[in-house]
Amino acid sequence: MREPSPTRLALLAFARSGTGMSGAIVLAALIVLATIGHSIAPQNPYDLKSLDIMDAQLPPGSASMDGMRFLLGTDTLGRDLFSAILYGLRTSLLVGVTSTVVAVAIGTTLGLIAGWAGGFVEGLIMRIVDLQLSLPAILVALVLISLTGPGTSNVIVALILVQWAVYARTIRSVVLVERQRDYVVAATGLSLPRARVLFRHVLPNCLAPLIVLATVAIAGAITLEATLSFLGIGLPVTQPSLGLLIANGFAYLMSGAYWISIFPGVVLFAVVMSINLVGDTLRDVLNPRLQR
Amino acid sequence: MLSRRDTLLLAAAILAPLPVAAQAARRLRMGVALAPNSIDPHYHNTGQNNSALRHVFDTLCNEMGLEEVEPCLAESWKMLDATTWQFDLRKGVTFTDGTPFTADDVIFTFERVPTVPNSPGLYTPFVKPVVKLQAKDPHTLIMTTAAPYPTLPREVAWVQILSRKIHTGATTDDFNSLKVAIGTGPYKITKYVPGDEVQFVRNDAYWGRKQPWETVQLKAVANDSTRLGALLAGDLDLMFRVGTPDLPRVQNDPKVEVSLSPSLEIVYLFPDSTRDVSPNMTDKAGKPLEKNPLRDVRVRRALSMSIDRQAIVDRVMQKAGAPANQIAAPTMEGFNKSLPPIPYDPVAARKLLAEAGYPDGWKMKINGPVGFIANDDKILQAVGSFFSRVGVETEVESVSPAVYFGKATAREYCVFMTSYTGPVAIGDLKALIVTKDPKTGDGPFNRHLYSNKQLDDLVYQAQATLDPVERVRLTGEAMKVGMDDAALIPLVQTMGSVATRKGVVKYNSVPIGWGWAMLAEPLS
Amino acid sequence: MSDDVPTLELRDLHTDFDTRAGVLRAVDGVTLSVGRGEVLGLVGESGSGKSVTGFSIIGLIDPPGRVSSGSIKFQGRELVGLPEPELRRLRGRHIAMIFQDPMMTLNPVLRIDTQMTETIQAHERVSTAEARRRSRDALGQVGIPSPEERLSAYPHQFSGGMRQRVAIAIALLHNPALIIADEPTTALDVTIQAQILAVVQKLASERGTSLLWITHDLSVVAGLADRIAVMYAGRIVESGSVDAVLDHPMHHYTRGLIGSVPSRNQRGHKLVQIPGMTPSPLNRPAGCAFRTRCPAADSACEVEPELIVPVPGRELRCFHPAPDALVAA
Amino acid sequence: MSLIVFVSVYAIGDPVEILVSPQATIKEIEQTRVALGLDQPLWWQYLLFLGHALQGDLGRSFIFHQPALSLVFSRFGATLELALSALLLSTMLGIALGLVAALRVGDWVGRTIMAASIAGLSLPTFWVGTLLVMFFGIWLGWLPAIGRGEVATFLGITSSLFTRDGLAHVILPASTLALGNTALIIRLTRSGAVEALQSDYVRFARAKGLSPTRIVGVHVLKSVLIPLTTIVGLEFGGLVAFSVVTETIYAWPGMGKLIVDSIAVLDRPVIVAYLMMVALLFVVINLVVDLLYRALDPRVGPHT
Repeated sequence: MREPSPTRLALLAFARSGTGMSGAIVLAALIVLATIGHSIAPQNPYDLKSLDIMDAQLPPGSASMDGMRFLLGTDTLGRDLFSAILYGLRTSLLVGVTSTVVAVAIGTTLGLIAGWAGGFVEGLIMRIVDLQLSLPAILVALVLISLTGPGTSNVIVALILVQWAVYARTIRSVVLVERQRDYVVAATGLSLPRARVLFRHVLPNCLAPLIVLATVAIAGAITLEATLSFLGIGLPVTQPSLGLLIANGFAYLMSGAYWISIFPGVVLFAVVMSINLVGDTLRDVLNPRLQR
Repeated sequence: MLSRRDTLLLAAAILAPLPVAAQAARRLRMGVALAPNSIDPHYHNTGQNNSALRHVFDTLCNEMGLEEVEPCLAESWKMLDATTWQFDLRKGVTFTDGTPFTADDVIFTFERVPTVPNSPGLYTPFVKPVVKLQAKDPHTLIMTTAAPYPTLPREVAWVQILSRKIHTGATTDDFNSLKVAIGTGPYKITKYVPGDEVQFVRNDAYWGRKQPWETVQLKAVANDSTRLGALLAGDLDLMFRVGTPDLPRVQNDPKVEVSLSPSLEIVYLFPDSTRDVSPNMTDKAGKPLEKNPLRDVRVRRALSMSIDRQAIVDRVMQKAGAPANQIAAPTMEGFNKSLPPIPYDPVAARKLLAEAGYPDGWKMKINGPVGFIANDDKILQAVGSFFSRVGVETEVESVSPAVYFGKATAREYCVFMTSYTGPVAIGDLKALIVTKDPKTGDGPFNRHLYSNKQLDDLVYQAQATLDPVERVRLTGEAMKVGMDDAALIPLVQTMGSVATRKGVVKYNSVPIGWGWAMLAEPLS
Repeated sequence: MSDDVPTLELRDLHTDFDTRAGVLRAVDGVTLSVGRGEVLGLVGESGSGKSVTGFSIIGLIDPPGRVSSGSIKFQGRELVGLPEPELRRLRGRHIAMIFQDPMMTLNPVLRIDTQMTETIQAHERVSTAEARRRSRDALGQVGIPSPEERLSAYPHQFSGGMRQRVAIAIALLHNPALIIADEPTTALDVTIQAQILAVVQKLASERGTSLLWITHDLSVVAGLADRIAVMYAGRIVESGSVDAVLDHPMHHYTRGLIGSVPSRNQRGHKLVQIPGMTPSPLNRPAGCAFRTRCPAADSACEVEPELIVPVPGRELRCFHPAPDALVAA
Repeated sequence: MSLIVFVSVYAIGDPVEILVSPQATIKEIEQTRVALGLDQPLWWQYLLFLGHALQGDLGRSFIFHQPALSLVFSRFGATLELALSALLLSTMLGIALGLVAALRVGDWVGRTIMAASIAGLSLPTFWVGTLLVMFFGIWLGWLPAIGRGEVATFLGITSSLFTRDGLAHVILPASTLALGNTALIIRLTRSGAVEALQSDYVRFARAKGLSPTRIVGVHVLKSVLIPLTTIVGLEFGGLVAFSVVTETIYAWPGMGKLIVDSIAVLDRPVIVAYLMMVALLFVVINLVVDLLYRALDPRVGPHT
């Protein structure tokens, strides 16, 4: 009998994990919703033409002036929340995932290089990291937005700039420990190309902390985007993400118009929760040191 | 809205001594959105500074945003001829260190105003009309203007009076360290944390009405919800500016009293009617327009008519506002009462657009700030929605004020939204749509360089008219010219809101929106 | 305590692991005993259940594993079902354990003295100075040069052999009655291996400590153990004195094991290998677990063979013991 | 870095546009520009700044007319005490809960803690802050909703943490600030502890007869602390630099509130001074983290 490949084994282990699978199913469902959302939404909430201010703040289930049903109610501008959530979901996922993936890629590469190369290169990279970490996210976002106007891509770039340094630092600290381990010495001894040792040998050992950080960071990126929007320097107000919907509606929570904030909140929570569950399970099944 | 009779009553209330029984030791904690950024009363002309420092320093007269100004350190004033004014100063007034107040102190103050170094916003506009100051006797002051200047008392009302003896050579730093924070006002300052809070204690030697509050704290809480929360939690007695979303709730809260009062702030759109090609406008296919449609007055009127201002007030502003039909508030001198409301008529708007040659509209992006005016981003979205509904496919972009105003001035926008607050209608006109001219200094915020000879003439004629009735008529006429040409598209007038702990404090709001302990009365 | 009570006595021990795929029976009815001062070598391939047996004795089987039935008697005292605090009092003090990989058994972030004194202070109320003194002595006994200095070192400053010496020193701190050594020399060089073996042999015989030496390496036990028990697929298949079992193996598995050890007199010959692999505990063949790999297997082997005593002092679980061995015995 | 700020602020917009009052005429606007030195070309402004900076003068705030550095420094204490409280809170709570979650992995206690930690990460600070104010400040009225309490001086340090009133004031903002951090520490502690608990050295420690308290409290904790130091150090910097939202909500007179106000009005000298200060703080934190790391992890040699 042929031994199944490690990837296959990990996938099997993942499939056997109840929480991991339920997270993956919810996440998959949300991704599908985000993908097809634009075609099933009853309204285009990003199109000002379709909004009627007279429909503002209607509770769930109300009918609009022209007879359309608002399943989850409307916000302060008469935006259908159901449609807005479908659109916002896509925006939030796009922003969170894209920025985190790019930030992880940049941060990991630089962290590996810094930890591995040492000396001048390390010093240079780490000083840039320190510099980056001391620049407040708000300033970075503000500069970008002033240069190019508010927009999804600018928020993503801002989030990447804010995040990458954290990964670079973490990975470097792991590499510092890893590179003294026997297998690295062994691999180096075999005169394997440096890049190969770095990416094929050291990197996999950095995966566990990386996955923990990255899953946490996707959630963090989504909420940071919401905070930037809260401070008025995030996404365009006409194209609300889940975070912006929550931020907009939050003030109305106390006044009884709970639906403006609660429904997007529930969806955001589901997104973050499922990403984390999948991440946690992945970490457990991928970690060679944890296999029973 | 406050009538003239109310004004007089208010003035009486401020100046009249209170019954002795009510003078028990009390403290007042006020929450504001912004704290003063300096204790030097001539350093930076901003609403929060003028509000806060007026507790310590008096002015010759009080500007409340009403049709008349009120006496303060000057008991009365009269015009001796077209360019000469006599101010009769109050006797027996002393600074809190015992120095007596005389006419010479006013002269010193007017000399000091233009000399404050590194100021981000000098008070020079208010002293500039005066070319000569003369103390006839220690309590009579003669002011001479270069040209007839009928609104002079309104201008000098912004200048807080210092003492030649105390403040000669005093720097802004000396004020900020509280070393020379000495005035004739109803309170003395005891603590100042820049951008955060100011504390006052009552000036028991004050010349005017004895203040009911032993101590006053002015605390900056930038977030609307938190500020209200602090009031509900009992950490504040009084707060200014209730967030719109909270209005319906606190209006029903048994612990809180909310009062709304019309302010002097008018929110408006500024369309680019001067350039042949303006940015951010394309045809429906996305090709930049070669001809700027906003140059056609019919187009500007059509856009104005497409907006349901009442709906914006009701839905977006939770009724904390009123539709505006001109660039002035109804309480202001020079408000044109005969102008009709701008109708909401999308059908007529479409017809006008068709007449102007745009039956199918076009595409454009309009801009506004975020967090500069209450609900600014939402108002702009509503406007965008109304424009879109008459065929002008509108995209809305709201950005931080830090970014926004620079770009607006650089004319990177074809239509932008902002607001203006001023005490008299002629001031609004001069700031916004009178021809921008470095020589006169007028039109500083005329960002699209609107220029209308007829309007300019009326404004300058009004400015030199001594007869108040004629002056108001001319101003109103100028306003009509500007509005008929849709030079600006007025949207709404905002309302100021004050929340107090019910049964503890009562606040007498004034249109100009002062946040003064002097306007707060204890109820228990 | 009388001499005739064995230090350790296992009777029909079963240890199971509950997995998603079903119950995994790692130890399947093991019976063995270790006398006072005796060294028992428990031999078998990887996965035969010998390490699990060791961990079962010391009570370190974690969920989802559990000792499901059988008896473990230590100096006559039943350990199965003993509450955890009681077990803890025995561990480290009366029963010690040495692990396979010396690189992993010492906590890399704690100093040697911390890891030694805590062992003493877990069982006795002694001052830290006293505990440290005893730790230093123990290090000296296992042959670590300049023990006083080494006490303040961290594990990564030691070589593998030195670390295993430290682990042994820790095991010996309380003069335990029984040491379970789980392949303690496997990860070491042959020369280091010999040193370690010498140290253990010397100390154990000096102190009368019983040893349960778990290994897959017959050559290690050959020189060390008094008796040998051979384990296959969770069961003891053959046991007896070292000489008897090694010289005259009866079970075909034992023969296979011995045959696969390279030695000088077999040079030039092809090494004998046992065909096939140890069956997974999840699908062991019915009957004799070894029958799928056994040259002598026939239909009789489809029934589970009982443990028999073919000659005094030896036990065997086979229907077809090697004839020459029987004759020789 | 100061160059970045200069170019950035220049790119964002014109401070004068925001500072001028509605009554200003064109002349005042120009006067303001001259008074603040903004009429000069950018490169010249920067050279002037550098010249002064070499003498330790980072310029005066456009808004407050105070030396920018001393202005920032006067707010530093409040932020530091908020950040330290939050750090203490999140570290203690995070490690404790993380260890519990690791020990009870799989059962409801562990699951509840992990679910709560995810919730902690996914709730934006402005939500939590406002909710806490609503709940504890208004409904229950237990704790003050805004501001910093009375200060007292102890051992030459002036802080509100030395008074009862001050402590009462710091609880809500510190909890808000600590929330995300706590969740992160819980997760890192748990994953580290789970790994440690399955390691041979823990098994060996059990075989030595050590009590569970000692195993978890010494063997597991110490292995967990090492990777945690880096993160906690980083996060402390984050707490200081990004306490912006918390300070805004609670009207806490710290640097975060100052910087957000300063950015809003493009008060460049304050932004520069703030960034210098934070950069310095980060250098100090990094140093401390490196030292701690070295003290905790014997495997990291002195040369790395």
